[in-house]
Amino acid sequence: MKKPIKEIGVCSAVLWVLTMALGAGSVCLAQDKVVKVGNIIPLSGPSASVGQQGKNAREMAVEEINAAGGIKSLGGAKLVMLYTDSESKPEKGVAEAERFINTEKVHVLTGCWNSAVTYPTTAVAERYGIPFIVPVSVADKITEQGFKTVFRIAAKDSWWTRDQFAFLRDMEKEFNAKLEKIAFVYENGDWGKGFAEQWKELAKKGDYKVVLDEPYPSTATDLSPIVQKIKRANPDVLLLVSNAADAILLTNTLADYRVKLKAIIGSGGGHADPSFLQAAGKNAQYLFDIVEWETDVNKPGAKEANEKFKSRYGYNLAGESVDAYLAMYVLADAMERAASLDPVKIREALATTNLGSGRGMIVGYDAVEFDKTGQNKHASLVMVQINDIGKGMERITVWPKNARRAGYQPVFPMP
Amino acid sequence: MTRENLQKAFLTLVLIIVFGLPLILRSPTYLHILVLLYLYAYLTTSWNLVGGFAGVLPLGHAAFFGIGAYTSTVLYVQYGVSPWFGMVLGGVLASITGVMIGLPTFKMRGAYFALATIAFGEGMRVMVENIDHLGPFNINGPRGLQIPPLNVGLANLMFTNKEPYYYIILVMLIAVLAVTYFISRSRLGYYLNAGGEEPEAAMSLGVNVARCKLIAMAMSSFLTALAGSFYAQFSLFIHPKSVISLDLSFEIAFIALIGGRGSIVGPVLGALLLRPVSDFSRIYFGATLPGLHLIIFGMVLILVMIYLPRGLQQPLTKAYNGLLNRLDRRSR
Amino acid sequence: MAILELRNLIKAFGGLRAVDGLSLAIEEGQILGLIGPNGAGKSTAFNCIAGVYPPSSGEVYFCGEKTNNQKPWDLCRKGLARTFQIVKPFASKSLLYNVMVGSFSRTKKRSKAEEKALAVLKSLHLDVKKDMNSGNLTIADRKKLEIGRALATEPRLLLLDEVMAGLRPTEVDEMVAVIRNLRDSGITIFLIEHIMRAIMALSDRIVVIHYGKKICEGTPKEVADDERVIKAYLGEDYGVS
Amino acid sequence: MVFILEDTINGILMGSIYGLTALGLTLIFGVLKVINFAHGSLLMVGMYVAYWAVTLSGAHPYLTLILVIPVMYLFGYYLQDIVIKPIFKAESEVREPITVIIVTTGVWYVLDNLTLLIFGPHYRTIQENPLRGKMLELGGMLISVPKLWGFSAAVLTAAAVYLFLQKTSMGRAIRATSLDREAASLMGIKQFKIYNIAFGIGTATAGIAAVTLVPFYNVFPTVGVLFDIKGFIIVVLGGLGSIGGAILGGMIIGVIESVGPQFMAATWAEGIVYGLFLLFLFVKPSGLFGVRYDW
Repeated sequence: MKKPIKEIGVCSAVLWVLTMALGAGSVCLAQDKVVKVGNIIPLSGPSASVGQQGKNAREMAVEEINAAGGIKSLGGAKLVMLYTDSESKPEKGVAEAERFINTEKVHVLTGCWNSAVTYPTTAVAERYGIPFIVPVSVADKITEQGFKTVFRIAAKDSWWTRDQFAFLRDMEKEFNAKLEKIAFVYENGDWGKGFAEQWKELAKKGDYKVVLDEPYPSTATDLSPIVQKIKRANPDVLLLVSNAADAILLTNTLADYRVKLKAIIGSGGGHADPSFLQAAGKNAQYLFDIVEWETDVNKPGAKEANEKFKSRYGYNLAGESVDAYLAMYVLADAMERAASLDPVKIREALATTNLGSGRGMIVGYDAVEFDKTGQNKHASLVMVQINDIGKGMERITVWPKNARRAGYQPVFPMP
Repeated sequence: MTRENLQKAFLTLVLIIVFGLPLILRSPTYLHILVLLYLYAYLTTSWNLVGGFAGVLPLGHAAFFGIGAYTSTVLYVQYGVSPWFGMVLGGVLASITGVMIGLPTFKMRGAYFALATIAFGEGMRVMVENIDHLGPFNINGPRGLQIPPLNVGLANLMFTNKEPYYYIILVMLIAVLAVTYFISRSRLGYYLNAGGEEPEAAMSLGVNVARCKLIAMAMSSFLTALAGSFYAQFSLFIHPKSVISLDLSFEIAFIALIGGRGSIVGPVLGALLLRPVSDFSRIYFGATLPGLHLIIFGMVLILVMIYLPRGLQQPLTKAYNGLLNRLDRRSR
Repeated sequence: MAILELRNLIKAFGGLRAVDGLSLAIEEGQILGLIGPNGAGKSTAFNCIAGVYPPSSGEVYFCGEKTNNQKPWDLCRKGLARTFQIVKPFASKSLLYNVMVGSFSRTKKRSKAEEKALAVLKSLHLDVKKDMNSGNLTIADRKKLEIGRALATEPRLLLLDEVMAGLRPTEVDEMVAVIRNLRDSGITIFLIEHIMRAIMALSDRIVVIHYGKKICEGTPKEVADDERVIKAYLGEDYGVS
Repeated sequence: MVFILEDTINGILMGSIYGLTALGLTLIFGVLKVINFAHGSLLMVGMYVAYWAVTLSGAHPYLTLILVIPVMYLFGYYLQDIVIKPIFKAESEVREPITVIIVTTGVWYVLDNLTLLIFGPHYRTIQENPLRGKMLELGGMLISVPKLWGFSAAVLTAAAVYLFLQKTSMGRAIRATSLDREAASLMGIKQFKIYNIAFGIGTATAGIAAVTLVPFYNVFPTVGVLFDIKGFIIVVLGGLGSIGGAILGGMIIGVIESVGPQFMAATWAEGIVYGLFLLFLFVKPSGLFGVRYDW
């Protein structure tokens, strides 16, 4: 009975061959001076749609930056993009971060959209001291871990929820309508739970009556039970956090069951997905959605950037993709000032960012500047309404009032 | 040299290589990949006690992995208890759960058992996603738990380098391989195999099939949970969708079947093929065309199963035997 | 004392009584044959005795102990072993492995189990094939292997369920010799068989059942002359096959 | 009370569609004795076929059945013939070849990601179709018309498959193979041909389910996964291999999903489904209509 020993022998033989192969692969090639950027985003699986948008936006930005001469302080060094698929799985994200840092020797990391992937990957970057730019991943916690190398472009979720309520208050004032009963419906994940926790606080402060607080699995195949619950709770305002598939299903089902509400407010994500408008169509009319950016933003260059993006990829820029686009310009700006590929210098440059102009600054606010935690201080949000004003359903900025599209009168409450 | 000495020499050589590897392979990337490879080999070997020897197909082992990960993490983060202790406690809890779930399910045949264990694993995930606080313990529902990377050291099973993790999981893997080796030669091993293949015949030969399977399940779930705690300390972040996922349960079963179910080296061989395929196809193709790497992974599963339905273990064992024979003959 | 006694054993599946009030007894050291047409309930009776399922009513006594609800593995340890009508080898394993599963019921030690198994294989002249995969055996060898596995559990009573079905005449003769040897070594044997030549030659007494009921019992000669038996077997000509 | 009734009706309608998605799974299991993990992906393929058929032709969704059924049948037929059959041949002595599970999972990965590669990650719905958003008002209750159609399709399909298996000679050959494949092949039934046909029919029913879903549901590459696990639970609940059991099992799941959330969070209702499923397995492992010991 010597067989098991034999078997162990077999396995070791294979192990040996494999490690040899691995060793050969790890030899690094000398290269010209470039800035290597590792991007960890979901390119397959349930979040593939957002990942693709982010990838396209990054690509467009980097092309522009490189075409304009790259990083001049580094002798015109080009930005080189490396992408990898996280599949929305934390363990894949971590493995890829390790690889990007140790094997590909990237100078900067960006990603990862899913907060669950962003947490552990930023921890990896922090350990190696590699700067990590987070375009979108809204959980407050990401910039509150005490990490020195994490910089977030997007607003954090406490700002999103704060602005949703501020918007509501402003609209009530403007249209002289008092809304009282409020319902929360959100995907049962990190993102939805994070929003819901803060909504609860804000509703208490704002003196709203919470009539429904309902998480749902975003893998649900039938949302009519949820819609029935909403209908029976009879709220004035419905606040939503949804991924794309469920946002579409929920919107259609709400229409099917003729649920009458005074306002529906989304939280970006699924509601901002380019597929959403196409798939929900008329049913999405009058829906409000909070986003970082909208095509009608009154900013020089925004329209051109969107035209270019749309002609290349077939759909509009959205909050997620604009943050990714901007992130590349923030990076380029920091590199220019750092004039070095040393991660410490890059980090310092990022920390002192004050980017107020340039091609990337197509966002509604005035500048990108990071606070001590690495959060973009000025990040602000706008509220859009989906409506048809003659050119099919489109997203129209309505709030803050100074950003409202000229000539548009928001429909509030919903008829 | 005799055949036996040749084998001993070979085994020693392998041990020297795997223990010496971190000295040559300095890159944390590859150490990271290897740690995960060993982890999966370990998990699959543990799974093999039930899925291989006892002849059933459990597809819910992620639940035990999750129990291990959550137990040690909750105890460490909230009470400062050493993860080593949490690891053992998680193992015991998983063991109890394993027996409880095994009691009714082992009566079932093939497909039912597989589906029941899927439901068990998924049910466990849904539970964890729905519970924020379990008594005094904060398990944080769908948001997962983070382990702050403070207090590095062996006592806390937390290190800044990959090497300690590498050696710990390597020792765990060798230990679990040794356990399987001894079980396969013991009465329990014989009984498990017999009960898995022909339960009625086994019973008539004095084998209490159900009890043997339960013992195997208890061991398997215990060992699986240990790996869960290790993983939590290695990745410092756990959440239900990653540690109690159907994907994980499936991947363990894939590795076992690709490597060769019920053989001792099978899990290791399976991990040696599938992990690199999964990692390197993602690295090389993940960004070029979306999903291409998963197509490759799927194709590998299909092709290996079509051409080697008994797993990689069969031809490789044969080749290895041939090699030994030739060396043996030449030395005489 | 009877080593095995059935008292009014009934086993019903739904409305169908597969075994219907069967009583019989086997003395230690005897060979008892159980015959009857297909579907007469022979294998069901075996399954009740061996603990595969509990009888619907009636009693089973093994070595003077009532064993109605005992499990097969407990009965095995008490000295009851059996073979299956459709052989059930552990097909992916070697012969030695198969027999060792049986011998492990008497020892925990691997070396002892192996020693015992080799002895059993040798007694059945299977020792040369000990490393073969049992799935690749001929039908005769598979049947022998079944007996070998059962023997390795050191039984006092051996239930043999059609161990000669499908064998060639020379193989039947060999098997008859094997069974005689077993009896000579002190094992009581209870066998179901269709091959009349063999059962007539082997049995001390024969029980005939039909539709689960005993219709006749006696020495081979008495049974062969019984009219009811001939009727039950209508068309089946004993002695041939 | 009217609420409960309304939810129950919705549950039954949606559940029957779940049952329809699981019908092929149970049929394939009944005949081939293997769990087809690619079934959700076959449903997804069916949805894409139906989506494009409706979008390009502008026809009533149910009219596309003329196209979807044969296309899916052939797809299933050749998938089994080319990919799965070799496993059966290699593992001919094994009763439930577990390796097939791995192969079907491989097919699942390949199909889902091939779709992602070809059609991109977008979510699609058919905007203009005569069923979209139609609701039936009945005594204060709202009942979804597309789901009603789906319900009818599910019941009719189940009945048709049942009759096919009972009344036609091909159906009898399939049943004979499912009971005992050796005996059937001795009687001159070509085992693998039957497997191809059974797989084809199973895939075609997934196509019908796809057509019922397309008028009110999104189409995207990973849509099959959402229905996969549900399908497994349904077939076990109904009894593996039982046609009527699949529809009934689907309805049970549908009702729990629909009524449950009115008393608890929807996420818990999901947990209840698993709990009930496990409970059922322990109490009556053969399912509602399953045969006790055969499978």
